[in-house]
Amino acid sequence: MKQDEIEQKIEELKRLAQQRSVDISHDLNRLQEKLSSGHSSPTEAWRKVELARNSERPTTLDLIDKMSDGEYLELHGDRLYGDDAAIVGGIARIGGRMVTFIGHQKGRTMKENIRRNYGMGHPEGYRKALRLAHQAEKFHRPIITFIDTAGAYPGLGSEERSVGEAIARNLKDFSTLRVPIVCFVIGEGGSGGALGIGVGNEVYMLENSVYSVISPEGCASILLRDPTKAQEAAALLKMTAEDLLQFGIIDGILSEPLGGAQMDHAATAAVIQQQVQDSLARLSAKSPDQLIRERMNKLMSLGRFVDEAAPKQGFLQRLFSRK
Amino acid sequence: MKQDEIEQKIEELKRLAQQRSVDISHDLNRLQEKLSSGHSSPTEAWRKVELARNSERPTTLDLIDKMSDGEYLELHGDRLYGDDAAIVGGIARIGGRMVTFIGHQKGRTMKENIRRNYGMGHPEGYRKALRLAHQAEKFHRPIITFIDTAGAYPGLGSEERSVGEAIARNLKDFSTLRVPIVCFVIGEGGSGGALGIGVGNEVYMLENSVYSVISPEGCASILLRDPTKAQEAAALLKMTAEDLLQFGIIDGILSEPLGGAQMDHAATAAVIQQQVQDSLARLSAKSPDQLIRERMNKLMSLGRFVDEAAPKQGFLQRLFSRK
Amino acid sequence: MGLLDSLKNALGLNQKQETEVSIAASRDDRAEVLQKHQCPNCHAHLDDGELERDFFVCRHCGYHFRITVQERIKYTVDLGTFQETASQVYSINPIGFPGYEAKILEARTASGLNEAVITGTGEVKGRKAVFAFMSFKFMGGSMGSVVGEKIARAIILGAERGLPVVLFATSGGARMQEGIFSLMQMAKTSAALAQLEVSGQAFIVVLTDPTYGGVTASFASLGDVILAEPRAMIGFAGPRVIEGTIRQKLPEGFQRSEFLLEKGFVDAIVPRGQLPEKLAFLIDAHQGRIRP
Amino acid sequence: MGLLDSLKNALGLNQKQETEVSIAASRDDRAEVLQKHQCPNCHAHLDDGELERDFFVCRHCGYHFRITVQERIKYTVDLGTFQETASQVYSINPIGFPGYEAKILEARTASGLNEAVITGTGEVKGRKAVFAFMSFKFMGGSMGSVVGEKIARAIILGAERGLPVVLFATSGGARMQEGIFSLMQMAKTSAALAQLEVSGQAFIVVLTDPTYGGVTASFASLGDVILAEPRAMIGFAGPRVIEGTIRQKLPEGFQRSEFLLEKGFVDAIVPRGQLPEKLAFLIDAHQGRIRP
Ligand SMILES: [Zn+2]
Ligand SMILES: [Zn+2]
Repeated sequence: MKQDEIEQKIEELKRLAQQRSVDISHDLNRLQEKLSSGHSSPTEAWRKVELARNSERPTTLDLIDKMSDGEYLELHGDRLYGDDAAIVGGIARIGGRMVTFIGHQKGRTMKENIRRNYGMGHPEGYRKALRLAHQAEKFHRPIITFIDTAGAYPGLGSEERSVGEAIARNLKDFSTLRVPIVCFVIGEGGSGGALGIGVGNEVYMLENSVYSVISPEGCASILLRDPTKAQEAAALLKMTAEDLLQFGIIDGILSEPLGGAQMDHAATAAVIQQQVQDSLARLSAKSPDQLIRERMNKLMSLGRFVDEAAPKQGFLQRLFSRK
Repeated sequence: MKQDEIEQKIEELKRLAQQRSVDISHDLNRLQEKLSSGHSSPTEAWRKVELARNSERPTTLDLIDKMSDGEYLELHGDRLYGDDAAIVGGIARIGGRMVTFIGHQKGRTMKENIRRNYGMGHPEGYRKALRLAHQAEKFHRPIITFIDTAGAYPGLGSEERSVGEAIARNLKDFSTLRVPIVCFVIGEGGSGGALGIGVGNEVYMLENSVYSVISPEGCASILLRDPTKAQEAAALLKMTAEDLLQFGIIDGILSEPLGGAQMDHAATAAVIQQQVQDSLARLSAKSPDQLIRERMNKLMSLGRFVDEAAPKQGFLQRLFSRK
Repeated sequence: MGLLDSLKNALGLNQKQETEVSIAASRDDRAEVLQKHQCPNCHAHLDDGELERDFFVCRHCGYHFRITVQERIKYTVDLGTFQETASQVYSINPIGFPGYEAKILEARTASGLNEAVITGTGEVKGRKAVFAFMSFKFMGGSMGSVVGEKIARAIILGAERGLPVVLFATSGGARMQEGIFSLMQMAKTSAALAQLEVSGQAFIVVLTDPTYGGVTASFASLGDVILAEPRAMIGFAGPRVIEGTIRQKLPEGFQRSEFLLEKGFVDAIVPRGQLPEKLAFLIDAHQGRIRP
Repeated sequence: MGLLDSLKNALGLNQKQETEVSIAASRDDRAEVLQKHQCPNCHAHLDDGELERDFFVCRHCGYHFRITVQERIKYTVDLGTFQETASQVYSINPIGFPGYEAKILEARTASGLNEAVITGTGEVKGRKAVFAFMSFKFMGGSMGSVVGEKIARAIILGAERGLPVVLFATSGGARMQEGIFSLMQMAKTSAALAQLEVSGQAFIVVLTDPTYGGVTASFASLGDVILAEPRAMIGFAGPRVIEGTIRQKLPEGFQRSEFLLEKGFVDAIVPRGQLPEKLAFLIDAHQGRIRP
């Protein structure tokens, strides 16, 4: 975000505050920090974590309902064990185009959150996602995914039915699906549970979403050996959209409405919908082989290291470029 | 079985009886019946049912151990929910050739039977079979299956995880596997639970095995409305190897040792092994497309009806022959 | 061995194959409502014209009455577009089962149909498809050679013409009177679906009350999308057989559509009145590669 | 929201991501046996030469000691056939995590290895294969960029040369110090396996004690065949994390190899001494299409 944009936002905020008599000191502080430094401070990273976890943010079904103008059908079940309400999926008509959608689904009320297990998937959720992805491939529908989970659920049933296997299979199978896949991190992108529906041709993050190998709390207690240092850990983990864009892990950042996505679901849906349409216009022009090659290329380039002997860094990537 | 063969067997039996002092009146009665009539009588059909259910008959693992001379590795689990001990599978080297084997597994002791659920599979058993079949296809191994079950288990877990779906998927996927599949009914061939691992290029039955859409007991109580009429139902259902060969459902009958397969496991294994080698020699010479076409052809020809308009009976079969 | 067998008997394991029982074959909710003008579920008053307009769904409680194949076609296929296929495929008595011919004649009279399935081509809200409608009134929707042949032909027709196949399932299971031939229809119809898959065309199943046995263990479980009407009874083994095995009453709601949805085997439960619209949406979403 | 969060805290749901804890990283059964000459399981006397000959398996109770990568190679690969690949791929500090460089230096000293995995080509009982051996001694076998790169390269080498890939897994999970880069190695290694699949070559995994986290949720669960050593601890989330979530002790044997076998995720449990023979059998059984 450029400095003049930020100054413009400050002006907008001040007007809004006067009109509605709301406390905007948080937002002002945050912008002030941005002005004073190019890097995200612990406070700033933590604020993103909090915004990403805000239970008023739009969920997968909120977004799909708006993006499809209600023209969607949720499809249930993995045809193996059960239907996981923490991961939803189905078919939607977006901008005239049929797509398969898959996403973590948090609740908003406590009752809904208990039913949906706070968006933390069990193996059957990941297997439903895979079933729907293969269905999409068979019928040439692009896939869009919405990532919003603290992680896969670490419980007995999850281990008994091997959530590890379920995630692993998705990682492998999604890498060679013959249709365009576009992923959106819309809230929390937590670890393997997020990545399990996160392999695509393009990955975008909402401005205030986060994406990390471990929660700041987990990192604080394991690596910093102090559970109270979650805010510090959030900054150390480099988990904001800006960090990931800089690392080359994601393809872009989608602006949220003023104050965060929770302030205006429709506007958030519109931004994502625009990106879906742009991405699919670009990706649908490519052959399945090209889609897979580009996706594979991206996946093979993930990682930073040095190789003091030939082949040099990027060896695997070049291998797939040649094909 | 030709009449002179039967007379020869009677002579053998008499000698054996003298040597070992065993009661052979059953076998003699049975042979006498054969001599007196070309069709199986209720008594004869029921005797086959009893022999097919004889708990001393060789099981899948008995046969595989003998056929591979101990050179086999059992592989477990469906990678989804569990390992079903009622359906076993793995890889064996038979006559120098690596094959994938799949079979129902009954126990011999009560403890083993409880563990193996009397060879009545749960969904995870059929899904393990499918996993191993796809593994075989990927690595170009022929598949041999051993059918020996009263049926899929009709319990809560079976229904909750949809044993119907599991069997259905096997029927569909086995029909287009790109490797030779040879099936052997070695004991009870009970309904969908048997057919769930029974789709192949060639199907053989041991002489005293049976194969039916429903158990004689079930047929008696539902259709004959008298549970005591199981013996009559057994004859009405036409479930013996000879019946099925006459119907064109199976490709051959394998002779059992005198008195039944339970009398000599090694001899039974040798007969099956010979058929495996003959069948695989023939089938391995065919291309995957040809294997599928022939299998599909056979499947499409199953059924007897009249069609008073064109297309005539055999329409579907001819459709596949043309390809 | 004697001990094992007696144990198996005690556990009910020797009765386990009574899978193919016709489920609730005797229940006739339609006759009931015609006589009493009352919903058998909520007991609200229902008049005939109202029921007919509501696709035989109680407007008070959503109870779905069983409907005939003729009514099903009327509610599903656009008026004047249905063309029946394979209408002259008839059953014979392939294993010479006593009394089978008489049973078939009886079933024809009861159902007004030649067999337990009607197949054809038609349109749903302007979308072309191949259809198969099973009838529970014809020998409990049991699957014999003719049912298998007609369904396999319908599936192959979809593959050849590049059309999706929409099937309404209802069945008590395999037709035991045809012995091994009835069992083999499971393999035949499932193999036909493998061919439809190769063609890239969709197979959409609507499970209706009741669907059991060999039909559940073949094509009815193999839809690219599986819909179900509310509260339909669906399973492999019948409830009485399971109760006989486990020696206890089944939990409330066991084997209902809603149970199957929770267990992951039904994509969506769709009330009867919304079926044409959802089928049209799904056909739009499942365009195969070949579409002449 | 405050209420929800406090509830989540109460349920332990905010700590759920501590998946990647190094499991029992402190347990050092080898040091114990060297000092006490006693099996930590059955307390039988074990002398050093005997242990060495028995592949560090207690001959009295079958207890499997953890072994080093160097020992693993010796017990698995035919003498003189192992040729290391990608030996000069080193870690950097990609997200600038404080103290990471020091940790790596420490790990190098402790393990005698450059990184948490050694890859190479070699033969097992005369069968050529590509091998990958993970080391728990190097930062708990955690997967960062280098582990992901080396494993991906080994897999692609198998695809290119037409060789099966045999991998011995042990890991505490992702290497958190590399942040999002460590997470992404799960996708990278799994995608490489999709390429091995296209090549028709086999991927054979041997799970050893312990294997957890991101490694379980990627390549370690994707073997065409998955073997495990007896009593190895294997899972996605660590036992302490699960106990924190469910607020109760885990059942005895939970997450052991034998548990995974029963739950359908392990093909076979193979004692260490039989591994070479079983690997050779499996390589014979899994001949790929391309084999120059
Ligand atoms: Zn009502
Ligand atoms: Zn010991």
